[in-house]
Amino acid sequence: MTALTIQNLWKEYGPQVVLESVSLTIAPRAFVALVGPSGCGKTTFLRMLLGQEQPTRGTIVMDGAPLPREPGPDRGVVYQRYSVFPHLTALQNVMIGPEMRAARLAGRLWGKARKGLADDAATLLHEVGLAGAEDKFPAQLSGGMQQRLALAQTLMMRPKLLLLDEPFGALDPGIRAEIHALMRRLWHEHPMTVVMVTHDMREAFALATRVIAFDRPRQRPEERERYGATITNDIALWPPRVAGRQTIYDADIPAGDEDLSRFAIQPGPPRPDQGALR
Amino acid sequence: MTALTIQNLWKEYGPQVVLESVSLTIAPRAFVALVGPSGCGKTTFLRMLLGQEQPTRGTIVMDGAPLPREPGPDRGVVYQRYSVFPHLTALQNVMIGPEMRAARLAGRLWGKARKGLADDAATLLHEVGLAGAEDKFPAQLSGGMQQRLALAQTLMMRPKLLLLDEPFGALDPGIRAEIHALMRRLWHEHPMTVVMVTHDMREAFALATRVIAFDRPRQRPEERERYGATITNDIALWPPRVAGRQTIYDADIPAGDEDLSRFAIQPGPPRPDQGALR
Amino acid sequence: MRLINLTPGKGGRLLLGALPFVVLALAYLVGSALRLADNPGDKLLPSLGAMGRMIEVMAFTPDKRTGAYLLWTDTAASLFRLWSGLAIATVIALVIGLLNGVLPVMRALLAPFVAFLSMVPPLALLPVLFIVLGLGEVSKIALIVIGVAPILTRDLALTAAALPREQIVKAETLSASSWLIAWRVVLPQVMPRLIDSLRLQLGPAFLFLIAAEAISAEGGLGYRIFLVRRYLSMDIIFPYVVWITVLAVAMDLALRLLRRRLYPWAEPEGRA
Amino acid sequence: MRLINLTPGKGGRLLLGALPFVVLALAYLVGSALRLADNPGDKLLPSLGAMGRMIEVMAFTPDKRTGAYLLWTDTAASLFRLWSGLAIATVIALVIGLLNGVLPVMRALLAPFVAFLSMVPPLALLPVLFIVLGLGEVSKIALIVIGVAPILTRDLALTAAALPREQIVKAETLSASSWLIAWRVVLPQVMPRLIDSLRLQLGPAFLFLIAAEAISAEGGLGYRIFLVRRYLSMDIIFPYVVWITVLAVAMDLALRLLRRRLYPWAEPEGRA
Amino acid sequence: QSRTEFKVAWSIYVGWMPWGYAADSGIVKKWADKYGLTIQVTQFNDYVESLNQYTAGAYDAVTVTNMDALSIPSAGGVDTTAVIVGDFSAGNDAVFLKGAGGLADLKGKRVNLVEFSVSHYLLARGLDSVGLSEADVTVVNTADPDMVGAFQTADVEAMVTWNPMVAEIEKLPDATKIFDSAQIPGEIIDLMVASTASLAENPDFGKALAGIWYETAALMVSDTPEGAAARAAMGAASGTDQAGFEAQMAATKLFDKPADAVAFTTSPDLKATMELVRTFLFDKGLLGAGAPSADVIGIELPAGDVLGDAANVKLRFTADYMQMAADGPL
Ligand SMILES: Nc1ncnc2c1ncn2[C@@H]1O[C@H](COP(=O)(O)OP(=O)(O)OP(=O)(O)O)[C@@H](O)[C@H]1O
Ligand SMILES: Nc1ncnc2c1ncn2[C@@H]1O[C@H](COP(=O)(O)OP(=O)(O)OP(=O)(O)O)[C@@H](O)[C@H]1O
Ligand SMILES: [Mg+2]
Ligand SMILES: [Mg+2]
Repeated sequence: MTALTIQNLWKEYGPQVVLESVSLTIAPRAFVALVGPSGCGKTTFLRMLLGQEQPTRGTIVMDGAPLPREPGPDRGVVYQRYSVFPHLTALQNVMIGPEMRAARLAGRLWGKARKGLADDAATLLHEVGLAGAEDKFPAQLSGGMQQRLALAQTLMMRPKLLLLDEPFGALDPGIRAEIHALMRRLWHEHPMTVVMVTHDMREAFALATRVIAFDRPRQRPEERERYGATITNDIALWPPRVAGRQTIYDADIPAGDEDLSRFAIQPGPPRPDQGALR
Repeated sequence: MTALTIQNLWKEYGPQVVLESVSLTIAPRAFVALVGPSGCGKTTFLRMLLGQEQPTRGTIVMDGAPLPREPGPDRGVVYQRYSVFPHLTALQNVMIGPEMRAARLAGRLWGKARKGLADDAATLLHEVGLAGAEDKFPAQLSGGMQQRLALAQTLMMRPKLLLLDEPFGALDPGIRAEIHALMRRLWHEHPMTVVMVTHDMREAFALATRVIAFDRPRQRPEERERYGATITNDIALWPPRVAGRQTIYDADIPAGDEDLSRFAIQPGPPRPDQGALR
Repeated sequence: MRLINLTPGKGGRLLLGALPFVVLALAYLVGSALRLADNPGDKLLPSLGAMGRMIEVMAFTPDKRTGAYLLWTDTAASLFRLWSGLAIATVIALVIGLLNGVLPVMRALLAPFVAFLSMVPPLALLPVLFIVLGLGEVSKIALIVIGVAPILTRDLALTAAALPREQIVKAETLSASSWLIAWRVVLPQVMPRLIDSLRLQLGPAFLFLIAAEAISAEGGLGYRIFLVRRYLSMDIIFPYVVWITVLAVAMDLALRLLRRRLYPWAEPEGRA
Repeated sequence: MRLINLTPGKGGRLLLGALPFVVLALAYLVGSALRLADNPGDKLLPSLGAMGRMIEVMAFTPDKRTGAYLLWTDTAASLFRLWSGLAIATVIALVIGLLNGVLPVMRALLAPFVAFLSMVPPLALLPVLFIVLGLGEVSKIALIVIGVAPILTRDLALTAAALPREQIVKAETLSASSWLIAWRVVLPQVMPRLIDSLRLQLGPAFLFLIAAEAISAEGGLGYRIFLVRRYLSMDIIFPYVVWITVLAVAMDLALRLLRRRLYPWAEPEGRA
Repeated sequence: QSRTEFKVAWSIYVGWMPWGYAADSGIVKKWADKYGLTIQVTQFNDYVESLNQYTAGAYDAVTVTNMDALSIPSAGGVDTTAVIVGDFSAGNDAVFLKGAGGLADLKGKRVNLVEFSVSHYLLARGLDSVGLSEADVTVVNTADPDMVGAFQTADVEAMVTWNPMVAEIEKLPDATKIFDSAQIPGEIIDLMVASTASLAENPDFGKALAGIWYETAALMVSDTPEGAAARAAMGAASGTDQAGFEAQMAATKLFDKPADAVAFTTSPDLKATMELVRTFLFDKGLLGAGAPSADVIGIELPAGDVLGDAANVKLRFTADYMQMAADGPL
């Protein structure tokens, strides 16, 4: 489910234009990989999808209704910096979402309900490779372990829209392959749409149904502040990867290719001069 | 210059053994890539090379003398988490090292000396792709930008031994290629030895003269606490890459290969049972 | 090796830590001896022996009039007031500080007023306080609350507001309501700071207690100090001051242990 | 929408912030009217008119005895004492707090003693203070210093010690000596907290000022309040208390602006 | 050896306001110059602190009541001489009851007062006069500046205090004055005392004090515009106005003429008063911890006879300086 329609989105921080005229339609159950140079506004874009920031201009429509102006349990996020709760153990971090959903007042479960949840959480921790770390606090975990914990925490909620900001950057290849497999399985099994920021082209092509590139069309230093980034490439995988169905990719992931231009359809439309408007 | 000899190094945190019997000799001007699963002790190892942590057992000898028990300007570091000074602008962050080296009392330079240093710093910032961000504070920079800033800050000191902890994980492929080129140039031009932790095999082979893998020989959960990681693979690049000389690699970096076992020389020696000693 | 990396061992730490106390004690003994040599009747810096005798009288001899052991009844009366005051102040600080820190609407409503209140010198308004609350225990406890709660509240609100925005957003994606964010995300994370803040306020709390007891009381540590101050009985005042300080330091230590026990994740690095 | 995400606009904030003040003012007016209806001679809650007349007398009529305008000479005397005290306390806190926070050896030496000192109730030791320092300005300033410096120092030491270990190590690899670490890395980063801490200590500083002036002074805000307190002249005390609070709030604001101006990088998120 | 620099402490109270006025108006300087001395006059808001400072040796002279002179500096080992008997309280101290009634109604009530002060003594004398003792009431220590506010709280049933608080409490609707110092005239005496040692070092110090006092006192009671201005200034300095100050003066028997003071000091009544005072203090344990009897401290009277231990005289009354003022050789 969960289709997204983004129309003519702009985001400015004070005088600095970060994103400009981003328009995009994301199909239900798509797995979008978002790539682009550092500092071009990918994280900012995810924040707007989450409802954490409001666009300066433009609209975001989710499943036919305007996006709620605040984050909610239908959209999950794994931030670029580790974002687990420092005061909870790994297991508690994974349990807190369902606990809060079930107990609106106490925010905690007891007895059998708690036991069942703890089992689920432990299973998920095992799947992200954190078996044995259940009772450690985040400060006692390595960077990559924290990142996996954040992923598990988010996945427990089975969000309809999952937003990932470079979630696997700090992982070694072995564990990364395992997490990729887990992600793919979950995406097949559960009706969720995923938007993932990554710097790793191979990862993008290993998981996504569609790769979108952001970039600034103007790069001269004096122009950087006044012109933002927008979509410069939009590539659908071929043959298409479809949620819930096994495709040739899942059996054997090809080595990726760094050169996006091979896939390039065409550069974005020339930016209309809006200088007079500012 | 700067050879390192590490003999029978152990590191324990309370009851947990993190590293055990690590022995290693690093030649002057080597570029060592350190790989291994998340949480196996790579960061801990770098900390000991830096002098920030002391080994539980074993010795580290640098250029014939025992490693000083505290960090110094001969060893530079870029941490896994962004580690720039939040109260200084990007330019000030890059200038602070030379400033403190030159002015032992004020820690600041003025007039012409300052001007010259600021120019050098701005040049380096430009080279790591941060032109235009000179006057921003770290909190105003994206994650990847902070990481590059940390690199520039460290490089300003021209350390003899450079320690990098996943420095390029948050960079997009374009900027990463540029930084790789910069790293390679600096390593050729300046007499420094580099130890870099990375999860990206391709990066390891693109830059290093030697790839070392850490891993835990015992993986059963009940054994994880009592047995630490050690060197399981040690691969020298062939044909050798030599500092100061152009080799075939530098012209054209081959696509990496995730499968380490192809390079494996042999598994590490079986671990002598030391249970009685504890 | 840099001075900054020089870490004394356990024994060295104890020795170093004791040094300033020894110096202070010596300075007192010398000063006292000098003044007593000048005037044997001097009351400002009594000898240790004179203080020892007064401790004997206050702590271990029943009072002629009431038959009570004064030091202990004074301590009990004061601690009751102090703890009641601190407990109430803590609850107020938690509720208002959390509301202020978490809800922008409440912050807009209350933050300026709390900032204003924290600047009002409570001692100057004592007459009003008395008339509203009477001269009994209530007004003494209230003075402590009024003196301590605004600072605790502001500190807590600052701490709550300084939590990374990402954590709040994260909690929202985990289906938390405003209440659950306050209860399960913000509250546990401000608790360690609350304890630290409370530790810093122990000194001021004792100050307000003493001020309150100086104004009207029938017993208590501050009452006794101000009563015998009339006679410059430093041989009673010094032991009482040291006793108060020891009590405060003990509470400080207890709070620190509590913090370490309850919130191990919040210990400064390297001690977790 | 969650309450937590409801952010009032600029106008709404002003209105909400004014509300508690309006409520307080109304409560006062009603209380005052009720008491005055009961007893027209009541001095506890004077009418606004009565207070206005006293403000006229204190602020804009030359004193019969000295020819000075009392409110202004009182304010000048008190502010001089307060600022001197705060300045000295800040310098002490900076030096000792930084040493404690940065050097483990100094921490071992001084931290227990500073913790002890911060718990000593200074009001109880006033006679000693006055005899050692005399009754002039020095002892009044000293009381403020003694009351404020230990807390500032502890807070600063805590802040300095909480800096990530990585930053210190990083500075060492950038050739910093212990001195340069303190000077270029730690000091600038504790300054914002120092200013915040100072803001929190404004209330206590005024308290100590008032306590010192209550004992011996010939002018000052606290002196005046205690002088007229014997007559229950609330028509002077209330305006003085409000004036003190306004002064303190103005200083608080000035410090906040200073912090924002000098240390923009340290502003809470979203305001940088 | 002889010193020329002396420090005098005084605290804000109707009978002692002349000292502040004398310092402000140059009278102190005039008399100090006359004897080649430097006299520094310091004002205290807090009476007890001024006594503490004197007892600890920081001041040479201080304003104090006869009772506190015995129980504080003298009992504290400082040999003290009363240089000037300035006035006695004739209504400045009073016992109040909330609601109607008399002294006998105090039985079983809580009485707020400054413990061990002249208020405590006044209460004891009052209770004595109706056959009660202090055991019949509960004493609650209360700070003097807060008396007026405290009286209006529900907890307070009775209160003993001094002026200016007395005048304020009198105005309150439910306050009944049931006893005051006018009923024990001459027992609560306000003095200027100096350490006997300071006087011995330089007797001119005592003369200067006497000179200052009688010049100021004469001005203070005079019916001239200067006198009115002086009273207005003293009123302002004590936090009230001329009218308020004059009301307080009315409750004070001021000795503005040295001869009157000499007569009062040398009369046998003083001995009787001090006998009452020292008995009261001994009962309260205020003549030193473990004092075996009221005789531990000797009190020397102008005639030369000594109450108590003649070998341990710590409080001396003398008419010498006042006599000199009366005779005119100052
Ligand atoms: N709160 C803010 N205030 C001002 N500028 C901001 C703010 N947040 C981000 N920016 C600016 O917006 C731009 C985009 O930042 P963003 O974090 O979205 O980049 P990114 O694409 O995620 O980069 P990276 O790949 O390095 O994480 C940057 O130039 C940054 O400086
Ligand atoms: N201060 C500490 N106290 C206790 N245990 C620690 C501490 N620091 C690290 N560890 C433990 O040591 C192990 C190694 O941690 P380290 O950070 O060196 O891993 P890493 O190899 O760098 O992992 P990553 O690739 O995820 O960064 C982990 O199991 C971690 O829990
Ligand atoms: Mg980003
Ligand atoms: Mg690491």
